[in-house]
Amino acid sequence: MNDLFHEPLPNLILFLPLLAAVVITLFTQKNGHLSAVISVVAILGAFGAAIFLFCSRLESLSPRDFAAHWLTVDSKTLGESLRITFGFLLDRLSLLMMLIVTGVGSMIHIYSVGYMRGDRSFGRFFACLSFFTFSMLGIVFSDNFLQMFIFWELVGVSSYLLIGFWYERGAAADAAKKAFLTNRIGDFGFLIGIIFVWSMAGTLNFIDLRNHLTSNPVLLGGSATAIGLLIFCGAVGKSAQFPLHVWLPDAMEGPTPVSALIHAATMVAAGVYMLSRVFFLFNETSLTVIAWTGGFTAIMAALIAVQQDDIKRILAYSTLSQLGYMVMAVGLHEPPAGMFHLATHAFFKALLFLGAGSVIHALHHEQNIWKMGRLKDKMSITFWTFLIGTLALSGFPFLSGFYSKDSILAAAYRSNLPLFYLGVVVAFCTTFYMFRLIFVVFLGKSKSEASDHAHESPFIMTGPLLVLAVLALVGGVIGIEEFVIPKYHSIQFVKTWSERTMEPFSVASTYFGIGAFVVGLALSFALYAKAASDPLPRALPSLMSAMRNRFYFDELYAWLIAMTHEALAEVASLVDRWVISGMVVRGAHGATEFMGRALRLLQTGNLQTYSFLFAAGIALALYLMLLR
Amino acid sequence: MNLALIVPEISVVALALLILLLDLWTPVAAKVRLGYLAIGGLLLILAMTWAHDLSAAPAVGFGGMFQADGLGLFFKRFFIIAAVAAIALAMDFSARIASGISELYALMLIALSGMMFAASVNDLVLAFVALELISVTFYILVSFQRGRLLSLEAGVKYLILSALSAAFLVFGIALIFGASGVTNFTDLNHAAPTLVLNKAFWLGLLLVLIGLSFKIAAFPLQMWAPDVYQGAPTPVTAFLAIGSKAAGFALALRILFIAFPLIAARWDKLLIVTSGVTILYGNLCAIPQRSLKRLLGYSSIANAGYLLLGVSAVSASGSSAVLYYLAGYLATLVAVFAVISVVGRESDDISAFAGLHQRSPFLAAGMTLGMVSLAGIPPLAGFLGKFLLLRSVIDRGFSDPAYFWLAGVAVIGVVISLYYYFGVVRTMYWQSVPADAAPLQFSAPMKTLLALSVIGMLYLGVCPSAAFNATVEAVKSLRF
Amino acid sequence: MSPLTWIFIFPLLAAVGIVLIPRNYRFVIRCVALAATAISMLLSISMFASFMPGVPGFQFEQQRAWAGDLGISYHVGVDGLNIGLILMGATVAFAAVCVSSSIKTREKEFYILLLTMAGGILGAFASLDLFCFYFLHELALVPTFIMIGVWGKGERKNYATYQITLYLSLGALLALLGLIAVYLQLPAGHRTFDIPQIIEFYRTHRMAESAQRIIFPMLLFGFGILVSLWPFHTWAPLGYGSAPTGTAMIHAGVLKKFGLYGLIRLALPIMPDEAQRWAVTIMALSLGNIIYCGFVAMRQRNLNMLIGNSSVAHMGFAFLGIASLSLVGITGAAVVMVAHGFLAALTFALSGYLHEQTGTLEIDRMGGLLRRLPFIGAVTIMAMMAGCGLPGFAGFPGEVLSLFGSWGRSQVMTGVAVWGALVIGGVYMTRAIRNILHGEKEWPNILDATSLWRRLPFGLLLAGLLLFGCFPRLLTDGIKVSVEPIVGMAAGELHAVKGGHR
Amino acid sequence: MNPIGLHHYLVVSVLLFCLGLLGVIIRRNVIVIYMSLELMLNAANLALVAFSRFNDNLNGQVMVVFIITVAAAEVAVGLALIVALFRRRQTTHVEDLTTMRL
Amino acid sequence: MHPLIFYIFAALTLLCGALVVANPFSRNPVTSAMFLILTIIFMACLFVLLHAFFLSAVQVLVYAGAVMVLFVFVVMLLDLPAEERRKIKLMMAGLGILSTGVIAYAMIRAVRESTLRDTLAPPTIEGSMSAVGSLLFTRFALPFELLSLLLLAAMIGVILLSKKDLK
Repeated sequence: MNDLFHEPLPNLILFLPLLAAVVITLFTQKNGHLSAVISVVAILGAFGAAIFLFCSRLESLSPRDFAAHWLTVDSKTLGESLRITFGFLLDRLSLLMMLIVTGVGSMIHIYSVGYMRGDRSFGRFFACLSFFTFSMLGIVFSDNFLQMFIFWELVGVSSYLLIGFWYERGAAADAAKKAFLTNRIGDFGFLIGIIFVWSMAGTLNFIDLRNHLTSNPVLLGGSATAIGLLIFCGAVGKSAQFPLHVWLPDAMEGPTPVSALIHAATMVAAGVYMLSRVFFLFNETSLTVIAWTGGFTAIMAALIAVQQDDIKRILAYSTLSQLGYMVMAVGLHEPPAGMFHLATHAFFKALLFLGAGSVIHALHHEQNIWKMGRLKDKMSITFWTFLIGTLALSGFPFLSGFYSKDSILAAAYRSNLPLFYLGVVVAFCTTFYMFRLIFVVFLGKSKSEASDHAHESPFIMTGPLLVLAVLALVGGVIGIEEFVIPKYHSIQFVKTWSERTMEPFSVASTYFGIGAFVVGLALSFALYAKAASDPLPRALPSLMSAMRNRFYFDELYAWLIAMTHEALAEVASLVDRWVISGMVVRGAHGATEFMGRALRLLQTGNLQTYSFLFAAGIALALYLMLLR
Repeated sequence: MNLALIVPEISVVALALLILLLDLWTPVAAKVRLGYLAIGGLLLILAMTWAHDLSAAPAVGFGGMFQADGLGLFFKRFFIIAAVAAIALAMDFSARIASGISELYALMLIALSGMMFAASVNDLVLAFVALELISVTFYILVSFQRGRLLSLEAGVKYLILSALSAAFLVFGIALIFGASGVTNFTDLNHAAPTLVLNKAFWLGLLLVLIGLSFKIAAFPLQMWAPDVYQGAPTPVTAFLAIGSKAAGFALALRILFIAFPLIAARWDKLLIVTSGVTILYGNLCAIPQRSLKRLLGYSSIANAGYLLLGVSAVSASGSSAVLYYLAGYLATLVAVFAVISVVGRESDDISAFAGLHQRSPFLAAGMTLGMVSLAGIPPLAGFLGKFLLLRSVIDRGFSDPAYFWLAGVAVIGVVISLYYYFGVVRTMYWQSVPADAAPLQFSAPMKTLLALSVIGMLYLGVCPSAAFNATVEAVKSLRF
Repeated sequence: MSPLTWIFIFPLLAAVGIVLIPRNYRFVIRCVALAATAISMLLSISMFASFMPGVPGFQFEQQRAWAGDLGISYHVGVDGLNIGLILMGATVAFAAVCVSSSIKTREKEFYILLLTMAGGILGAFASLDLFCFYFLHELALVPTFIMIGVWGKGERKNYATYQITLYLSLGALLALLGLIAVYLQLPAGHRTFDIPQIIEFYRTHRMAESAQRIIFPMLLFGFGILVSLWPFHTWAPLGYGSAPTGTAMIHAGVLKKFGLYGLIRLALPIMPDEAQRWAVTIMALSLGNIIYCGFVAMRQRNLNMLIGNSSVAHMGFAFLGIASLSLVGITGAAVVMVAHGFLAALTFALSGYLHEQTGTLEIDRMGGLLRRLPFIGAVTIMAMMAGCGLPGFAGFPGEVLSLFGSWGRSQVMTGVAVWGALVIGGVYMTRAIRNILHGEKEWPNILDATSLWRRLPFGLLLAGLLLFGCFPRLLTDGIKVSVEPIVGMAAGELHAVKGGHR
Repeated sequence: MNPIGLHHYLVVSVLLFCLGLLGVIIRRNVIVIYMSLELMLNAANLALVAFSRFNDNLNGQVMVVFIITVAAAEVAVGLALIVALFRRRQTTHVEDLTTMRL
Repeated sequence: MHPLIFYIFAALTLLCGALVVANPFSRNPVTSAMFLILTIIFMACLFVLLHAFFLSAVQVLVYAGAVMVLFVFVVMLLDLPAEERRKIKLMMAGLGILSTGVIAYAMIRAVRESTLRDTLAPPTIEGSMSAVGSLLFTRFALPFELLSLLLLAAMIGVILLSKKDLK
């Protein structure tokens, strides 16, 4: 292992945002603009450094790991060793992710300056944002499980802070809490999995683990499945997979840039990133579970998205659905496809969220799509970029989403046909609900006062939209997929642009995808192009109400929690109050006092009683000593 | 006869007589000041006791009745200090006695001489006479405030019950004498092997111990303590609680571990049960107590139980722990009684102490320290005493688990005792002063006494070495 | 003289000094208290800085004869195990004095008792002599009772005083019996209260099993009661709920660690057989702390009761680590002790502040405080997060190490403990944040801690949490070296350490 | 008839002792209680004299002298006390002497 | 010496003793005192049987003569009424008799089961005044002197307690 500070660049990338967060928290919180500048400069600096690092590392891409001991508890005599490092693992995966986080992050930071202007806690917002960036980069660079877990938790808490940014609003505070706790449930499995891995393998370092597993494939023995699933729990929480998906839609209570950054581009992608990172740990069984979980999440979320009315919630369920895709890709032995989709998704989903933010901003925080409409003319930049994002998401050929989604569908087509068909249906739904959104919000008639008076957002907000739109357009053909597949030790982009552009069309699955897009678009156009309200609930009442109500998951969980934790807590509390401190403690106390009062009654003050008790005592003593 | 052996005792008696004589020529107003004479004389005698060489072999005199040894010397010093404190308390108390303050001093001195003889007893006959000397003097002392009904009532109770215990003691002595033909401890010790199986002797020893249990206020003869403590004048209560109890222990140690070490070792179960029951009785009864002196009566029972821990251990460390605990108990009780005597003039109900902290922080602090020490909490004497006692008990526990149970009972007793000791502290600190509270009169001698006893508590709690060595030396004359 | 002596003598001397200051010189009294604790904090920091963590054995040792005939000597010294505790204790003491400015009645007595507590417990941790160890702890314990009684809050303070007094005394006395028994188990020639000597003796000898069977439970439950081991925990929330802020800080933060320290330092190495036999039981009881008290904390409507219960729950992790009898686990327990010290002190300081400002501790009556109290609110959030084991705060490395350690002993129980750490802890802490800080309630008349002086205690404690959270090696490197022989002895020949070997 | 041995005297002594004890327990007049106590002391005296005789040793008789003297002194003080009490309370019944209780 | 003499005196002693404690006909303290005197006198007779001549004289003179007179004097002085019968607590009395019975039984059994020198050796010493007296002044000088102190204390006590000046 190399010295941590031997290489300054990763340190710079990681700690610049932290520095910004600390400086803002301690010194400049009151001065919002200065804080914003600090934060933006920090992430831009990090982004610059990331690009520099990326370029400098393009030549030799064998994984590099350098670290410092963070926590070492070992003893030769006792045969115990727990070494936890703080390190940087630089390989294709982390470099790519680093670029996404800093790049998309930069855009969102800049956008936020416009979006959050005038907020009372402007400074605090940027502190949290910078802190989040730091945490996220920590996950990206982690070279071992525990470090990853640490930043994993920090990401959790920073998302908690950001979702609950408007803590005065009860809903936001509740959503933050819910997000944090749901994540914690996932982390529960993750941490156990980490401990399990350590106890079986004796190390937590990714490279070491991979080497151990390569040299000894049965290292994990019968626990392999358990370990795999436990680790996957972490991803389920963070990437909001079924059954822990419930937090993500609620998290839309946070400011929109937060939704874009955290709940579209980066944090929720951490689960997929982690799965790719430790892909070598999973065996067949766990991969199957992963794939089906992803698939199920994708279809379920897509269905729910169809019936949502809140612009951000639609995007949130869409995110869920796309994350399901990515997880499914990992489960189908294709982490590169997952990562590819992650990257493109980061571009277009961030774009979509920011676009939605722009709309919301323009409409003074109106989020119901049925109160919008006809925004195309008033907000043309927003509209066009939003449209690009939608097309990319729906897998319109030659846009970024097309390629990444296609590689996932291709993987499914190769290995798991049921999942493939499921994926196609999801693709159809995606197109359907996204264009529903487009039709209702941007086209059609204006449905409210606010949407009549909407106007385009300032350049500081539309600028990032444009940049992201460009990325969403071309993200599929710049070679991300090739970069992720670690075939070569150095990057040689062997394919030409045209090769990349045309590659998908050689596979049958692609046409299914395009078909799904076309059908979805058509159906959406038919239903929503002119609609003033949603026609579907009248057509399919029960199914739609189930979808509208998110298949009652929240209610189910509320019931589950009430039945388990609340009930147990109530029982524990009652036991504590009545049994332990009541019966046992107070009982002992009361019994002692009672005995005292009872015994005291012997002290009648009457000589006769005393002499009788004397005699009785003596009789007792004599009996014990002489007669027994 | 070797009069040199009993020089301290003779001096005390002489002092008593001197005071009685001087009383005739002293004007009434100045009689209180005879106390200074008594205290001065006692301190002189105390200083004199250091003239004795501790390392010398125990000297026996008066037909083998009297044995001057380390144990005796320790107890004599102890009694003298206790008497000094009692007389100092009595000087402060004089205002509440109609007349006869100098007789009070003299009687205390006579009781002291009885205790000092008891400390060196080596014969059952002398033991009986010394005990009776103490008892008879205390009948008078307890009922000294004969204008007060409580005092008289306490006197009568003490009289009857003490006489009852004396009857058992005498009958026990008779049986021991009958079984062995001797009354001298040395002779009894020689005869012990043949006596071990003699039931009449068992009975005799048992009755003697029962008789002694009255003096130390241990089960089964513990009932008198609360009533008498409550009724007796405060200085007398103090002297009774410290001196009389210690005299009982001096005799118990001598009888058990000089005369009958062989039998004591076999009777450990009896001692264990007695100790445990006494601890529980005293502590449990004290819980709901409102009268402070009465509370101290129960506490005195509990403390007798703790002291019996050391006796029941039947070991040198146990006995030395008893001595150490007694020393700490002396310092503690003097502080407590000094405060009671100042504050409890009108009433010894705990409510009289309400908000004492505001009336006199010094008194409240003294009382708090006393309670803390009684409760056995560092850094005061009570802690180290209990520590040593428990140590001696646990030491036996590895061979006999009953001792662990006894230690457990002792711990529970201590915990219960915290309840009422802290009740007192609570009253002083977080209740408000009664509206009709008279200002406290707090004389210089009392201040000195309180300060000295606090210093004593701290000294015994923090610098145990010297005192501990003294106790270890003292118990060398005992056999185990 | 060893700096250790100065560290704990300064507060005690100051306590004596304050006795001599007239009671209306309030400012002087407070200054003396502040100065004394500040000096001992600075000394402890400088000692911590010059401590050499890799070196086995004790440093800054000092030994003087005290009561040699009783086997007692004055012996102080630190190794990795207690240096963190002393640093933490001194810091908490200073912070406790800082926040006690809200005490307005009988300040003189308050500071005397507070300083006695602080000095006593610092001395206990510094002691390498069993007698002093116990003696000084008891010296620190008693003021707690009085302080709760006199300066306590809430209508249940009297009951709380009694309960905490009786409970803790019972625990302390039980432990005392055990300690005396340990002393007496030494053969006559070797009888000493000197901890290093005792341990050295048992390195080569084995205590009789029959004796272990008696002594270990005594120490376990004696110390356990002091640390609020389930089910002997009810005193803690109640007592802390009623205690004045400074008292609760020192007691929950520092004093409570005494039992754990005693278990690790003494009970484990000298009684390996029983330690092995009891390990699973201790683990089960620790789950009682973590899960059960976690659940109870979820139901609390009073902030102090919640913090108290969560503090009890945290002790579970220390017990979990101890029960693992592994290097990793016990190191974790030792880290938890330090971390929880800072944390508990911080949370009680915060609840004290909130109580002072809002006049209530009922969670339902709070809400929306963050808007008016940006500093306190932010610190509260951080403390709550630290309380549910967030990385970056010192609790995390401790809890994680405990969990890693205990995995080898019982996977199921460790799993349950993880649930307690991550989920249950998260539930009540986030609920507390939600109900206290978040929301829209308006508080027109409350003030944030704006002056540096008022912020200092919070800052210091937070700094401690963050420092050891980010750089746990500052603690673990020392602890590891000190724990290694302990674990070696506790493992005996059985060598029951599972998991974690390559 | 058997020759009279030590045991005969001792049985008499024990019975007398217990009679005295019974008197202390069941009588309520302090003076009668006090008399019962004298009875107990006398029982002890009888035992001592008997032992003295059968052990062929005069020490027991000397002890009796001491007991009688002590008893006399005790009686003097005790009666004075009882008289003083009677002056205050106009009673010698133990039920009336329960000002201090519990 | 005929055993019958012993039995007669023993029976009389016990009978009078019993009448001191529980006289079915009178609860007057004076009656008790009178029977106590009788008990003491019969006991003096038993002393004579035991060759304790000096003590028997002392018994009659000091006990019956002085101590008991004091009792009777006080009883007369106080003019005490007889104890009222109705107040007797049966339960208390029953328990008292029970425990006294246990004590008596235990003591008698202990005495009977023990090995004591039971044969009457020919008297080598007589409990004469000179024999007892010389012991008193030689071996027992210290307790004897102590007794004087005791009497002094008693004297002071009696004077103090009987003083009239009540406050």
